[in-house]
Amino acid sequence: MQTADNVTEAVETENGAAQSPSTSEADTGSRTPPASITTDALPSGSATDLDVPALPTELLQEMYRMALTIRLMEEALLAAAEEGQIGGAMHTAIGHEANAIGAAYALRPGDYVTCTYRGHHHGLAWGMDPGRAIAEVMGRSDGFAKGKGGSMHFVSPEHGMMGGNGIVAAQVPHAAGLALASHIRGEERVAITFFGDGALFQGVMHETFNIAAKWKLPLIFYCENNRYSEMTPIWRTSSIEDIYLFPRSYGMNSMQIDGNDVEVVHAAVSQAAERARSGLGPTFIEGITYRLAGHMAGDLETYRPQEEVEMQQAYEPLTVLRQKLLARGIDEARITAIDEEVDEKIDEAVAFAENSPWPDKAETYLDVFVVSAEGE
Amino acid sequence: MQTADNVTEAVETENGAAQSPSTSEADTGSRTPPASITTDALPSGSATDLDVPALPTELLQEMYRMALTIRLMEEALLAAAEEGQIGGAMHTAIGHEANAIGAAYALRPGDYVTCTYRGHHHGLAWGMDPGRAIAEVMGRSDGFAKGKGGSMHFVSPEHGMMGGNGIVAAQVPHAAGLALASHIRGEERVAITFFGDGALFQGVMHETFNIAAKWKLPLIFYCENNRYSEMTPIWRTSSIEDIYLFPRSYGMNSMQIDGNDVEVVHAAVSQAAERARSGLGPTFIEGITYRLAGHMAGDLETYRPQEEVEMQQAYEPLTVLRQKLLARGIDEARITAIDEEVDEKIDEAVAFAENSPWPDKAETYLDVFVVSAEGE
Amino acid sequence: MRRTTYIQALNEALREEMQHDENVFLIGEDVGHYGGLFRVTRNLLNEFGEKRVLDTPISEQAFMGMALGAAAVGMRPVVELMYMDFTLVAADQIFNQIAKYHYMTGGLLSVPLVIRGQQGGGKRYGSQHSQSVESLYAHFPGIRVVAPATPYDAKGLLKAAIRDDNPVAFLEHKMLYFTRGEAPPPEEEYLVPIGKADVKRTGSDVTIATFSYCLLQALEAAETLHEEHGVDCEVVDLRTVEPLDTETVWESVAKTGHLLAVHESYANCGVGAELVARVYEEAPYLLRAPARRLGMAPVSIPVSRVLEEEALPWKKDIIATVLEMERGQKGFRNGN
Amino acid sequence: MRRTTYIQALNEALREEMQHDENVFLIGEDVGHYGGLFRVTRNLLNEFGEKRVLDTPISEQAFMGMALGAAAVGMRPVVELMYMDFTLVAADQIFNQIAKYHYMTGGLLSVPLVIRGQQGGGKRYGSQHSQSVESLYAHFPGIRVVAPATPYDAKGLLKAAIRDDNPVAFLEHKMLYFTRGEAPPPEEEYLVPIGKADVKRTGSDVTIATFSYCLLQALEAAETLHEEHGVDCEVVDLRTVEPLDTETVWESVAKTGHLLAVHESYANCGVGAELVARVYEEAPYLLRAPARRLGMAPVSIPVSRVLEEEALPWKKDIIATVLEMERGQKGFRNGN
Ligand SMILES: Cc1ncc(C[n+]2csc(CCOP(=O)(O)OP(=O)(O)O)c2C)c(N)n1
Ligand SMILES: Cc1ncc(C[n+]2csc(CCOP(=O)(O)OP(=O)(O)O)c2C)c(N)n1
Ligand SMILES: [Mg+2]
Ligand SMILES: [Mg+2]
Repeated sequence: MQTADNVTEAVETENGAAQSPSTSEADTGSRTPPASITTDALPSGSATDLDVPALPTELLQEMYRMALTIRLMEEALLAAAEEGQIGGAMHTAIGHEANAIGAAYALRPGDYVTCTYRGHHHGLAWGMDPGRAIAEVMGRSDGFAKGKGGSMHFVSPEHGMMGGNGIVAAQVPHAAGLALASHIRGEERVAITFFGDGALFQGVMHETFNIAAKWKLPLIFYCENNRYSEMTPIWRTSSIEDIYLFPRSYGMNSMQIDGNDVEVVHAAVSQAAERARSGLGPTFIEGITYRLAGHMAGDLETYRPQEEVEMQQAYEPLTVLRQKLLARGIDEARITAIDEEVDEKIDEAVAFAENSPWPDKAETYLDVFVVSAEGE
Repeated sequence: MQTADNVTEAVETENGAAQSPSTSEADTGSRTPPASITTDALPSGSATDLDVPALPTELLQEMYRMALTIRLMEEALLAAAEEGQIGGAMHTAIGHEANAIGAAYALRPGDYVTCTYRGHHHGLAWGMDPGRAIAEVMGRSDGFAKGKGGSMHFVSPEHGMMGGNGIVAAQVPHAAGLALASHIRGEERVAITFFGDGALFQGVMHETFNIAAKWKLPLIFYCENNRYSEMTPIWRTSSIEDIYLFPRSYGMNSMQIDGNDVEVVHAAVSQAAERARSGLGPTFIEGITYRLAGHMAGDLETYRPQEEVEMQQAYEPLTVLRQKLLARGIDEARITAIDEEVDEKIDEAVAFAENSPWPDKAETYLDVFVVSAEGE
Repeated sequence: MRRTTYIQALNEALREEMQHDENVFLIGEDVGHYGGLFRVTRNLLNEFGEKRVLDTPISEQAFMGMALGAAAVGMRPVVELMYMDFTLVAADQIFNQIAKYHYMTGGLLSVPLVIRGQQGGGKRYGSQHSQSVESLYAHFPGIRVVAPATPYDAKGLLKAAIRDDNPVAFLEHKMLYFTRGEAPPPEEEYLVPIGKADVKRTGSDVTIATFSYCLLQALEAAETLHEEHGVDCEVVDLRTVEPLDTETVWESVAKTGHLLAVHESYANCGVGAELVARVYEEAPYLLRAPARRLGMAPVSIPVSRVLEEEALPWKKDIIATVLEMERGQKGFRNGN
Repeated sequence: MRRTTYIQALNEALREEMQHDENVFLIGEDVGHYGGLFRVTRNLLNEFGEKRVLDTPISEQAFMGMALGAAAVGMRPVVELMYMDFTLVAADQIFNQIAKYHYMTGGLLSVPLVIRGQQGGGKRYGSQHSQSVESLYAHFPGIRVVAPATPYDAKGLLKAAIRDDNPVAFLEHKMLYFTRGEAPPPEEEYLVPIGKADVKRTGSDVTIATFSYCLLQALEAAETLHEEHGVDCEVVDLRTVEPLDTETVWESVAKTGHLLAVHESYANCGVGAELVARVYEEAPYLLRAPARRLGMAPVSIPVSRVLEEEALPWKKDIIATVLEMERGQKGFRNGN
């Protein structure tokens, strides 16, 4: 039987699961991975005839600032998690930034977004304040949800952010419902929902494909295909290589794009939003991307070779954005100035969060039910 | 508040739901049905290059006998339901017979089958005794499941019948599990699972498509597309017209066939079984068929024009089988002899069921858990 | 007051609320063109059009999740589950999402929606179409649970449920659909408040706390107990299962000294056990004998008439349990 | 006896049963190549190969249903749910199918399978990754529910669960995974029977009936209560939640006269309420004061450390409740 000591040990092993030592080698299954994952940013079938207009340099600079803000916040969060300031499962978006940013800038105020447990980048791209976001992840009272939702449930209705979710694919029908509300009310709003490659194998995703396609809902399905679901590569669980082909069977407009390039993402989401607003129904976008950090804080990443991660550095959103800026004549000095500005901003955000008071214990019992006069 | 009288009234209105008067006209939705459903047995896209060998006349005769056995049993059950001998939701397979029969004769002893609440035809085609089947539907002790499962849960492991199901699509992963057992054990058994057109919109169906295709399970997905889900036509809920295209997106072998023709069904299932046994994985078969009776006993069928039902009489399995027999030189007299023989058999089966004792009350409490010595 | 059926009362409630608030819409299988398998939504498509009465494919997870999404921006979806057993198909959306959404978002979003449909045994529908789910719903915080027994209460509570800013599970019972009762005509609008029990029969010896179809069974049992055994039961119709109106129940127990909770969901970890646990937490001094509960036998609800009857916790069992309570105790009766 | 961790004990149990019976196979997300998110299935793919350790896509409904199918023909699947919260995603397959299959088929088929995974709070995983589901599982007849607290019990019960001819929900707790305890070495095989409670601390004043991680909390609470308040608790580890070993509990209550049931699933319609209801049905005469229960507060389990702590029914609450029971009663203490 355990002694009190053991109990304490267990209590203190935050993120113990992911930190426990691993013996498995990188995948050595009988089936082999497709070449694309180790040789290129995009699988073979990814060419798309999408027309990608150049975005104004000013906007690219803003996007770079946002991408860096996300990146640095994620890094700050990882550090805080290591210190034990953050518990649970915290999934960072390092490497995913362009998907959120390209989409956010392509949509309008009033549009809706839902996302997954990996939703920090969407939150920030949609305008949520990093200080309050970090406070939320740390469970402080200044968090958007007063520390109740945490990392997996980013939410801010004033920014159109209608919620992250801890259950794979559960947020997808929520976005369809938001699109339905817009449809019933005759509004121009569209909804976009983000999910991972693994979400394609949750049944509710397919149920929603069919309804959205049939009812021509103003909805954008955005898959951030980072080629892994937790520690399992997508090629080991998917019956086909190119995910964007699934929604095609519902008669849905569907494309595979480079999710690491903000201009490409922006173009794809703009096109999809236009279709949606003009009553042509939903679009599916598969953004090929890569998660540079672990699945969640504490992940030792024993399931993938380090070279794979390194190879991906050449294609990752910040690198791509920096190249774009340089090509547009923005010089290193200007970029460094942005870097310093963002760095400072995140330091401040962390300080804000760390100084945010813990919620009052009484808060535990609030928000279970809406307290209202109506109906009673 | 109710009086005791009202309570009694409610108790006695068996199948009250379906029998309650209807005011809705046949569908008058803003969208119109595809022409195929009112003009032909098969939707336009149904041509298939399946090679359909002629079956021996002897076998066709046996199939006719089976089809009639099913038909007459269903009619007897409808009559019994009207008398109040059967409660709950009883779904007959009138018009669906060929799907089950063609498949059953194409498979081997030792293969597995799972089906839906509409599973009487599978049960009989797989060899279950009509007397005990009727007893089950009536809740008598001689039923296969001692009257516990009833109409929606036909089961007889000795015949490979591993269970009907009251939940749309729930039986589909069960068959995948049976196929998996065969796969793990290195056996030659295949599993077939039957479901309706409406089941394509339950998420678990798609989850199972992916796993079965990825693992190359020896599994046959058989969709009996009768063009309705309860009272709603499939064209009103499906984003595409041809259901067999969905599984194609999983890289699965998939075909659309005439489900009312036993020879076509036999050929399709034989081919699928051969593929499955030789390790080529699952096949999806969409058998186009039509339900000539209501969705369930008591259905007033206000949701479809009577002409539609009448038009379908020309294509229904018994008609088709009779034509085949006549073409093979089996004369009317011989057919009539079979008819009489089957008629008598069903009379006997009904009598057997009606004479079967009610289960003992103590039976209520049995079969919740397996009582066994092992492990304890 | 005129007499109306339970189904008619529900249909009126839906119509009135759809007229009252354009955010109300109906979604589910066969609810539109056909008017619902049990005809509860009959004619509403004609009156309100295809944007407000939505026929779905058989995709409970998706349309339940869509209801959440629409409700989060102020729509008021009324979702029909054809059988409440299908709760289990959409369980993630109902219990991991809808019940928690207000809380997880720190109160930023609320999801005012109603999940309604019929449940229960008595018509030989078997294991997967006869379950009662009130205890399941009550176990998860964040969702109100209502289960009226009369047409009057059904109408008033459905209207209140639609207006409530919280998700509400509205549980009908297949045995109640064709029952009739008094209710004011449509022009006399009324609501029945969620969370208020109603004493449907006064009595002095035992308090039977119940709801939904079991209420009718309890009332019949009370008659028999009175006539044949001289035991006088007070029958409290809880009407709402979450929150429980324990105040009204304890008031009754203060009089009778005896409590029997009855429901059709499984006894094990059921609402009856909850009521027993609460009376010992909150008001044990009121009891003159152990509180009891009665629920469905722990079996998967068989089809066969004789077996289903045996499993159901109805009149016969209520009478037997009350008599057992009586036998266990001298001076059981307060009255006569 | 050597000391081992809870995770190691589980891993050994799986390995031994896979060696013992070739029908046993593992299925779930990340269970194969990675060895399980919490490393419970570590190295088993290497030892038993890809046909017996199956990495699935994120398709809980499908692989749960597949487990049923395979079990129906004599395989013995052990299904891992990465978090037991995902029970709700596969709820139809678990409660409408697996729990009912033996019954619905009139006993013709049985589905010997184990659904295992970790659950519970204490690590700030929030609303959808911290729930305890034992009361949910126990509500539905047809499925056994086991929730061991020590490595010894975990190993013996997992082996018993795999050999049981019924479906078994095997509930681990994330706070237990790295705890250590004594267990015989692998060569000394043992099983712990399902359905037998175990007195983990003897005492004279109050019986605390609990299981899983709450057991450790109860043991700590008992120490504090003893040292600081002179109250001597007997702590009964139920180990199995379905069926409940009420015999052992009543035996203890016969001695103490007081019962407190503690668990981490929601109090409302929970196992604690069930135990309270049963003691009043079966052995009310043993009690010298009202039986009580304690469970998770009725909130959706917040992420914030301070809020989560407040919601959990742990040591502090156990102590407070026992002291409340004491205050309510003269002559509370049997001993000293
Ligand atoms: C229904 C459900 N099953 C399993 C999990 C555990 N889980 C969390 S994230 C994850 C992987 C998801 O992969 P993917 O969809 O590719 O998204 P990514 O994490 O790669 O962004 C899994 C299995 C979950 N949260 N919900
Ligand atoms: C999950 C679930 N949702 C709804 C139902 C109610 N229901 C029973 S049969 C049926 C229609 C099924 O249609 P289809 O799959 O086309 O099969 P058919 O009845 O036409 O043979 C429905 C909606 C159910 N049994 N299960
Ligand atoms: Mg991924
Ligand atoms: Mg159909």
